[in-house]
Amino acid sequence: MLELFTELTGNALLGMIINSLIPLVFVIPLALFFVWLERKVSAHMQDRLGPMITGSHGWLQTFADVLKLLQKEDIIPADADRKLFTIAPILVFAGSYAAFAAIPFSSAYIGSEIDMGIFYVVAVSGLVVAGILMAGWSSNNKYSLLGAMRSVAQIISYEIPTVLVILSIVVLAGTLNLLKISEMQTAYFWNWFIFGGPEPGLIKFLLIPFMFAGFLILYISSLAEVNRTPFDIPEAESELVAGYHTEYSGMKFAMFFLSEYANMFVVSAIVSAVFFGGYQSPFGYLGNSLGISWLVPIEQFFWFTAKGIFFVFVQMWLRWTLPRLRVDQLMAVCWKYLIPYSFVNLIIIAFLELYR
Amino acid sequence: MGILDKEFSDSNIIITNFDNLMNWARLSSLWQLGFGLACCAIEMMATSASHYDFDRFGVIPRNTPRQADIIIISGTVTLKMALRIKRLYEQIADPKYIISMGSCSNCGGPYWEHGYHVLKGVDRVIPVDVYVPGCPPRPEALLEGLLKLQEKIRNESSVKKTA
Amino acid sequence: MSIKTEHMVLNMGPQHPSTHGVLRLELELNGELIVNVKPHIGYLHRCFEKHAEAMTYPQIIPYTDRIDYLASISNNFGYAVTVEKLMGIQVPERVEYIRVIFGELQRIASHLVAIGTYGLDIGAFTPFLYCFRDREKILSLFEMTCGARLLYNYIWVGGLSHDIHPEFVRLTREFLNYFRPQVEEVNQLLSYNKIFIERTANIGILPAETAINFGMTGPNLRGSGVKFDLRRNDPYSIYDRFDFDIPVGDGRMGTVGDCWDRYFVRVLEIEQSIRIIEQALDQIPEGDVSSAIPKRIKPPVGSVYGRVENPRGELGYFLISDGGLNPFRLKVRGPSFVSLSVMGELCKGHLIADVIAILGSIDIVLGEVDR
Amino acid sequence: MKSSKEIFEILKDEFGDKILELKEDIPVDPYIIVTPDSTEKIARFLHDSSDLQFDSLMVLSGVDDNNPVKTKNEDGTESLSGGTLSVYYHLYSIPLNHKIVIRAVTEKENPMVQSVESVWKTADWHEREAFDMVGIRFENHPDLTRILLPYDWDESSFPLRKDYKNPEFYQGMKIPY
Repeated sequence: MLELFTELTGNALLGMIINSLIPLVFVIPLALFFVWLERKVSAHMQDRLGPMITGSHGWLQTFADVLKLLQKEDIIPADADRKLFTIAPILVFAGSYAAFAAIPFSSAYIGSEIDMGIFYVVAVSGLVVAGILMAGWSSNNKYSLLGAMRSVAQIISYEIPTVLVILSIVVLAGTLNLLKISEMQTAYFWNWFIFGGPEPGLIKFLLIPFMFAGFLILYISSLAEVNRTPFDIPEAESELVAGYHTEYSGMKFAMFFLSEYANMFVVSAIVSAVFFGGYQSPFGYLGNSLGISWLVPIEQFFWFTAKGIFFVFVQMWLRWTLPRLRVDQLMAVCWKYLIPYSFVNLIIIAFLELYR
Repeated sequence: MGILDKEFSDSNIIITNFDNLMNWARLSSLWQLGFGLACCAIEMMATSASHYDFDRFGVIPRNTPRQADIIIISGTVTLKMALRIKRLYEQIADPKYIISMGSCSNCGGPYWEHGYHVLKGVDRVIPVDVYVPGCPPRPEALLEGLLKLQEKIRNESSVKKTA
Repeated sequence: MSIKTEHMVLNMGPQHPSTHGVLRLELELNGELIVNVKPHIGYLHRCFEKHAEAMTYPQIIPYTDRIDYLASISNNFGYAVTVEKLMGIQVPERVEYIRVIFGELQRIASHLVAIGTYGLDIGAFTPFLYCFRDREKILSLFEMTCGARLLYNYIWVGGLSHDIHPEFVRLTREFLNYFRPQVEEVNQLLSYNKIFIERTANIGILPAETAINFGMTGPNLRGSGVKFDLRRNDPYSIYDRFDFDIPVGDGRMGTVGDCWDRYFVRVLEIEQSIRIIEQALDQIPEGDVSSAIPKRIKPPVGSVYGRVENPRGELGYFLISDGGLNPFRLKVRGPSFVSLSVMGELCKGHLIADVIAILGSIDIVLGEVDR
Repeated sequence: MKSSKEIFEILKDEFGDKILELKEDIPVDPYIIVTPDSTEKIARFLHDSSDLQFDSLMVLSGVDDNNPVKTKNEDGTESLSGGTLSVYYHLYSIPLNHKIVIRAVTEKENPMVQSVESVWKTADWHEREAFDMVGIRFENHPDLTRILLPYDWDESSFPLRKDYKNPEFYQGMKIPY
């Protein structure tokens, strides 16, 4: 894709800029859509209607929200650390935006096809932690600080089971490249890693239960990484008011807000890329059967977005159903259950792969 | 608003359209400070709950004053509470609006005569945009108050001072 | 070498999402562990007792509504019972039945708010809205009778302000039939939710002896396993005619007297209230509701302490009369006021999140704490 | 279950002249008047005695009795001073199902009553409220501060006293309508 843009503009730098802006064009409307979806989903689950007045069924609601947040006064508390306070939301947003660089939207477009794509995504999401800690510390507010501390402890802990589960896929796939991992699970849904991966045989069937376990662990820890219920204790509304972004107003808050929803999509994208074939269609492509080659990437993009939205929807579903855990219970879930289970899971999968 | 009042003597068509857009954004997304005082707070909760559903108008509760746009003073303001309310008001980022809900916060309500610890009207400490009468006002009345506030915002201009 | 550390003081409230109003809790924290909790109240002190001294007896009834605004009928009820006790008024049968029906409907409505906001405190948003949706249906029954949604001024000394609507009995039965399965839904969504149980069981354990010593009443006392209900142990009105159970906490999910027990007693009480209402609807006689209302309420010199079982516990009115048209002194014993004082005792050694769980489980209404 | 009369007899035997009288002639609840300097001992006895077992303090109320003494000044005008304040204790026994009302009367000039906080924890906040509203001081109370009114409220101003005058301003806010 980069080559195409370079060719079109005739300038490598311009091509690069355009190439890197594509996820932004994608991520901001997507985040806005998710905010709207969250409000509608929650409303319908709760016997309400949700936004109805602003646009038909409130579809303009989040545009109005962001436009309003733009107009709001930008308050920096007198005792806050001004520099850190300003950098923090940018860092958080940058972290979640940078993660999009290595996510394969379709076989035709990936921001940067690096060989250690999945490693990069996990690492760059770590930036978010730094941003949150900065926000909490610089606000000079006790609630913010508590929220930030909780958040850091939680995200760093849950990174371990996430990585362990991803490792088990890497063992099977033999690559860290997300595009290659997606490409492997091509054609039909039984080639997805959740169903044991593309290689047929007895081992494939033996893998299935461990793959399901791995998927559950990954999904649960991804919930924790994006601070969603039942692990939303860093911004636990009923305890810490608004957690680490208690002191943020206006556009700075909007950055936290949008990056939260962008992050939700990132983790959903990873879950779908490693277990559910990424951008691959479950039933083959209309473009292939009709012989229209340019239709395939568009279909792939559709499937990728659809899978992402589905997992985001499940996150919302959980949020509006479950209560939240306490901070020590949250740690217990991670260290006492998820990490040992994911270790065992990894070892078994590695053995199965060894004896394939 | 009045942020541009020095530069332009009168509004022209661009400013007007820009104003309309901005006013529309503000009035469609009035985030309320999740904060209840007394009896009226229960009616305020009922207004946000399933039956009346404040969210239809884009009103959602935010718990921190920094991210709120309107504060609904829902109940009796006591002297002990008055200065806290003033502080909350000051913490809200501009532009901010106040709805005074119920007789107590309008004027002291039934406690006007012998209430040695009741502030007779929240407008003695903070400016109020819309007063909603009633003790307590029905959720419909609060919705009406919100619509009145939206009307008020719709007529605001960034060029001329409205107040 | 030891590092010098000091405890952090965190002010929770008066504006905080889960203090249930304008309560300020001063938390002394060691990390996230609670060292000490000090509640500061009075942010809603509306001088009820001063007003009572300046008003005539019927004028006070609207003010009693506003003490505990989630259970206005129960407050009217308590006040009417107290004044009637001092004046020796016998109210008609029909009035008694209507009072009981309304009192129990109000109990359901109040417990629904308690259950819903408790779920909200723990982080479950949806049960709160389900509870409010069902509460709305009870409010419309009240509205049909006396025109008000929240503060009714319905039970008067010696009678009622209005008779019930001719359709009331049918609609109430309809509501009860609709409502019974909803309780089960709340149980599935919240009470038996694993995370909810983890958050509330074995938290804030209140032993029976401490509970009595702190003057806890109502569901909070029963949650500690004490089978004590004023409707049974010190019957007023006509509660001795009905057949109902007194649910007590049994430590099903943890220890007797923990937050889950206190919460679940409320759920069970809703079912008992439904039973009482059904019996009362069956037995309600015809008659007049205003015949016993005195023209001028002027009790004799004396003092009386009347108490009723409010949804939150024992609501008491201590009334001293000097024979005039105004009470000489009217002191209210609010159950929430007494229950809240146990916070400091319950919270020690728990985490911040548990403070919310404990505060929600004792179910306070700030209007009644501060009066 | 014991009647007020019996409880009065038991108390009279135990404490003698600390128990002043039993008031039974006015409706509805009879009460026992005791001296304010021994309420803690009496309370402890009522709570612990196996015959009485008053394990629950329902309510503790501070009351201004509004009985000031009229004195004629030298210039012929009358002025009111003195009078009494009372504390009412409504006790209930859950196991024995009986009630009693105890009243302790103290001088308005220097109102001092022994605290019963060590016997019933309920009394803690109720005594603070009585102090806040009527101005009765409780001996041995661990933290006798204002509870409902702000901590910086005028020290000698107690709203539920009958001679209470509303202040004009509090922290720059006008109080009267």
